[in-house]
Amino acid sequence: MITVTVNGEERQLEAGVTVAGLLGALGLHPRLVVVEHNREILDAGDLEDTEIQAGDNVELVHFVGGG
Amino acid sequence: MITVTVNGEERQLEAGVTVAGLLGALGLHPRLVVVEHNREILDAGDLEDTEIQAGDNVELVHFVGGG
Amino acid sequence: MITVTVNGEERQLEAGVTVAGLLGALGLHPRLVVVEHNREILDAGDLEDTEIQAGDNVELVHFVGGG
Amino acid sequence: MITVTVNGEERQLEAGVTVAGLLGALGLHPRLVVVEHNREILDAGDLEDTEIQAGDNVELVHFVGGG
Amino acid sequence: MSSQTTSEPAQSAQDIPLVIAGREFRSRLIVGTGKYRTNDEMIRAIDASGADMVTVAVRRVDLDRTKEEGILYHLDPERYFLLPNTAGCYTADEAIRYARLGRAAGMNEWVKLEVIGDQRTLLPDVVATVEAAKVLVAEGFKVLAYTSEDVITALRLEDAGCAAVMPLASPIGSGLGLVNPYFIREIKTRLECPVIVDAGVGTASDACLTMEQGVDGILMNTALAEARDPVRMATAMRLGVQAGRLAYLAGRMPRREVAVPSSPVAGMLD
Amino acid sequence: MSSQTTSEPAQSAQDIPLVIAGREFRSRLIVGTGKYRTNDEMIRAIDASGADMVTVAVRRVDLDRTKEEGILYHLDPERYFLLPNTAGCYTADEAIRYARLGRAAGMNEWVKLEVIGDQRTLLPDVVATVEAAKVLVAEGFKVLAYTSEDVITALRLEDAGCAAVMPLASPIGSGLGLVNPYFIREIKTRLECPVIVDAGVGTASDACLTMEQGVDGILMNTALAEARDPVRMATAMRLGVQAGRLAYLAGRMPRREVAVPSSPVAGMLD
Amino acid sequence: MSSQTTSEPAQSAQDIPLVIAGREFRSRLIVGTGKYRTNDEMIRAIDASGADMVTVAVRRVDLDRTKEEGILYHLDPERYFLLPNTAGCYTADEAIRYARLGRAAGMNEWVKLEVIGDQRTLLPDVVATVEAAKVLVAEGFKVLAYTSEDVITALRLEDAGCAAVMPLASPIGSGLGLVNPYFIREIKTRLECPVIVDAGVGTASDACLTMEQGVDGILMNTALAEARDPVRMATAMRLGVQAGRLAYLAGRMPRREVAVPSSPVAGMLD
Amino acid sequence: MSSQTTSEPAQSAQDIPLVIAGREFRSRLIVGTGKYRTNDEMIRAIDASGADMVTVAVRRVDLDRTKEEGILYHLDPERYFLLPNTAGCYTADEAIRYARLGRAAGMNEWVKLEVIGDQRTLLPDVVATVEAAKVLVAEGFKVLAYTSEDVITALRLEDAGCAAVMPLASPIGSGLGLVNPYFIREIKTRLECPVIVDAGVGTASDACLTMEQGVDGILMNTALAEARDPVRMATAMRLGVQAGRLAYLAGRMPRREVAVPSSPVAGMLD
Repeated sequence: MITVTVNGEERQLEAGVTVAGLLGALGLHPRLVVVEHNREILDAGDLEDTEIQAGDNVELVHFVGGG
Repeated sequence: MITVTVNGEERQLEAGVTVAGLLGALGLHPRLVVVEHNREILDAGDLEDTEIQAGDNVELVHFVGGG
Repeated sequence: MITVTVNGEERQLEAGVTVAGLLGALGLHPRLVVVEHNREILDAGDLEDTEIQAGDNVELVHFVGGG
Repeated sequence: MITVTVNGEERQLEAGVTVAGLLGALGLHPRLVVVEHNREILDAGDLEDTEIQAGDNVELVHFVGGG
Repeated sequence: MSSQTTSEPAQSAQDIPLVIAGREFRSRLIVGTGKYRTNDEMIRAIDASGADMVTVAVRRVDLDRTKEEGILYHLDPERYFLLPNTAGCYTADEAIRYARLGRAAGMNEWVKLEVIGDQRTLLPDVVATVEAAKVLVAEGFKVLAYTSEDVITALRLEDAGCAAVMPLASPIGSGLGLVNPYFIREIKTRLECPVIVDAGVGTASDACLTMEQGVDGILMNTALAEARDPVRMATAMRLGVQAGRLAYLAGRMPRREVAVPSSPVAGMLD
Repeated sequence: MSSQTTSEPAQSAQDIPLVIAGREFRSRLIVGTGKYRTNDEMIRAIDASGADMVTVAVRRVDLDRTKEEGILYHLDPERYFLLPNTAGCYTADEAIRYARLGRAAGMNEWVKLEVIGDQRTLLPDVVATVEAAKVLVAEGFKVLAYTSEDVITALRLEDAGCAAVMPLASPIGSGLGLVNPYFIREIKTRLECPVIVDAGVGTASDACLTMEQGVDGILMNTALAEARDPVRMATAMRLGVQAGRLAYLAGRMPRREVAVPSSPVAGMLD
Repeated sequence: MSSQTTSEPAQSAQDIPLVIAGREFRSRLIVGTGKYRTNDEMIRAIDASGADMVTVAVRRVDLDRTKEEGILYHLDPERYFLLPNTAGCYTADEAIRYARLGRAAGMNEWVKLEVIGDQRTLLPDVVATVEAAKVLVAEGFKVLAYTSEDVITALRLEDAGCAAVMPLASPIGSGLGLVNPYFIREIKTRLECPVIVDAGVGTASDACLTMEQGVDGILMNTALAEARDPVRMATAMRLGVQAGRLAYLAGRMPRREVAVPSSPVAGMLD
Repeated sequence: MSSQTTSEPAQSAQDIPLVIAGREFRSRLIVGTGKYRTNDEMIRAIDASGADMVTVAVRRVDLDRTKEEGILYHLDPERYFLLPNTAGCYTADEAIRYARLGRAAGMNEWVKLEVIGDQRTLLPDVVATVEAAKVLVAEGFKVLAYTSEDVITALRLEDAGCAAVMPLASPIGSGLGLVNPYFIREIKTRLECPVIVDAGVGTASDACLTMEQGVDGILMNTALAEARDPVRMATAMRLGVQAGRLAYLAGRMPRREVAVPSSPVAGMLD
């Protein structure tokens, strides 16, 4: 298991999990979320290929109501 | 001839003229004018029967633009 | 004893009492009060001579703070 | 003769003239004027010793009405 | 499609109609017919305003230019409810005389009662106005009375049986807008009959702000006739009156002197 | 028939559309999506407002309530042009980061740039705003920049290449309305790019008065979301914005302190 | 040294005294004596106000607490000219009765005439006020009449022989300030007798702004009595009234929407 | 007795003196010396204003009319504290140059810092103003900085070490008065250093209203120099500033929309 930070909270993930895998585990549809991985925004196409490493910082954001 | 006041101006009319006759002479359609004869408003029906006497005061009014 | 109305309240007075007498009984200095006796304003000079009759209406007023 | 700029205008002065000399020639009392010589503000004490060279820029300023 | 009709859905969906003396009006904007550069411009402006009640004045026929047409040539009485006024009258008697002539000239018993007290300000003579109102109401007139922003006079005009009370926003033709919102609001609070603000509105925001006080309608003339483009201004006034009415019904947000964010403060990134 | 469509005839007949960065918008009213009591109320209010551009914020997905839906579940991107904002950012870098996330989340390169300088007033940090604008414009963003009523900052934001400059009427969420019409008018006079007044409008007359200054549009959120009846207020705002716009185009009558009659002074009876 | 005297030099040097019914007053500020927390505070506030005319009310002596002192114990009639009012009267007859009682209680024939028409707004019954004014003038009273901002009523009160006409700035005790400067200005322009604005002033800038309209004086009570510090506010009002008066006499600079530098544009360095 | 001294008792009795950078000033009114019709009128107006600090500009000596006297011929430096300004400067460097010349010309290290950003509005370039302030503070200047009504810039000027921050009421020479009381109030609330409102005041009620916001003083020039009678207006401004200050300290009565009688409701006759 590795420890990563997702939306500001530490989480334990299996080593080798990809961002796509993380989204799946969280029940998030990739098309409705933007992923910032270690301060880099990922293209939808890269979610499958991007492996999460120990200590990575992942931010998962979307649009909410605002003015 | 008799002298009457129509809309504030003195006019010479033949004796015996009716209000309807006056309107005709002035080219005014009765339905578009209200006649005040010596301070009395005349009904359309009375225009024929109302004879104008010397010294009468006749006011012929209608609607104009106003606020 | 007679019944009179003073400032809206019924009071029992001895018959023959004067307005000056009433003021004295109430501890009011004549120079600081205006007396309205049966709707007539009394001059200071008349206070002594004015006898109060049964049923009279007496108003005793002065200046108070106002805007 | 040398050419210098005083308050934005070119003037011919004798070589070797001092700032104090210039003020005198212009009829300006040193205590009522501030002298900026080639962008340096001169102390009153230096007016006598400061010689004006060809091409120098001299600004002579004072207080005027303002808000 | 006439621009006038465009706002009816909003109107009908979200507001009730204006009712005066039992008669229903589609529009809360009432307009005058004076001072337009041309009759054609007047017609198009009135159409754009969406008004279904328009005021007219009673004046002598001009005997020297008899081809001159009265206003009735231009306004279809099927479409517009004509409200004769007593503008220019300085006494109760004079106003009563004009009201009767207006009734004879028109098709109804309604009158916009004006008794002017002063030529420079055109402010109403409130005493004579109340007096004339009583006489006209007794004769069966539906009286819509132009008055000042005085609450007490407004109450007396209602007691006199007026069908509507019409306080001014500011002097006739001044375009100064709503000068005393407090008194206009108080008049609306205190009266049961419709309150129509008459005179003084200069532009659309004046009309909007006036309606936001809760009054039932607005009567205007100069703001349209003297605009650079009366037709466009008439559309603006139609929309402004509706906007103010709906904002009043909607209930505005509170005013605050401290800011409050519109977007969530939670969920920010580290 | 949706109430939103009701005003198009007037609109299309008498005004030109709002164009920002080459894109045409039907409505001069832009609305936010925050602070509504329910999503349903938000949808109906936005529909009533007639807006075709709406702002959204970028925030973390709530991982604990994953059934929670983002705003995209509620707003049809076919119908509404989504404008991501950088609300809540206090530095240029932070705002730039949010702008990029917004671009990735949305379908366009537009951003409503906000760099806040103070938590109590939510006033912009104008220095950081200009700095962030330059970076984002260089990255190809269409930047609509929230700013103060300072004319000089507005000029610099235009120089920086902003697609629109958005001065405030009063602080965000205050509802104080248009406090400084002089500076707003001056900004509009001096800039060539569209000027959209953002923040502070509290009710329809505020919106109407603001548009009468000649600005190109208004962006609001709290005035709708916090109204007692947001849907009705949204209709009021739609109409108020149009009314103010048309009144501006029509050219208002002059103000006078002396009255002028609306009815003819000639032709009175003896 | 009483603070009151401090402004006399400015006053006397640059203004003429207020004259009502042939009597000269040093101060253009007239104050009431009601609603103070203590008599001592009242005395000190009136001293600070610089007023030389003060209003008093006529009420029944309280027979149950006869040690209770009337206002005359507190105000030196040598120093202050006492103006009895008819506050609380709702008919002409009642006001006339109180005026006569006030004359008997005081040393002069002056009266501040108030005939109230409505309890909620305390607005005057203008018809009854004119009627009472005529009776009192015929009885030799010097009538200072409280009235609305209606120009026509003001003209009638002058015709009735009033010594001064006193239109309101806003309702009694409201502190809303000068709501309708146009009408107050018009009243001053049209009347020859002194115009004293009575009621509604809430703070010093209200008093200053009111005097800048050109009126002859101001009468106030609540703004002093209900201030957190009545004595300091009384000084503020004294100064504010003088400031507004002198600014009116001085003639203000024009308003401009374009800036003009205060320092020379010439003589800048290269 | 000079009119200036007349208000000191009130002043000293009820207010504390204005202190800037450790120096005490008797008057909260600071005046400019520009644009007067004659030097004599200037002297008399400044005397009447009661100001003990006056601003001056730094300009080239006119070499063609050497008999022309600088301002020092007219103002006694024993009596007036001279505050040199940097008016007319459009960059930080230029302003710094003028500040240094002013220091050399005067007897103190004080400067009224102005860095103008735009010729038409004379609004400050807030970025350059902050930059120049930092440099001048480091050189030991006491910097009084003219700025916009932007709260954030005001905070930065205080952080930069300014001795006073001077936001505008409205543009220089406009006479539009206090346009944005909210922001001025907020600036006063947020800063610890003195806040002097500079520019825009047109008449005494503007000055009074401005002081009622709680600010420490006002700086003006055009309102005096362009008044029809500058000396009388200067007296009005002196009194208006004191009035507003004392009203602020006194604490005004609450505003109400319902009237409250000033005379007792009890004790009325039957």
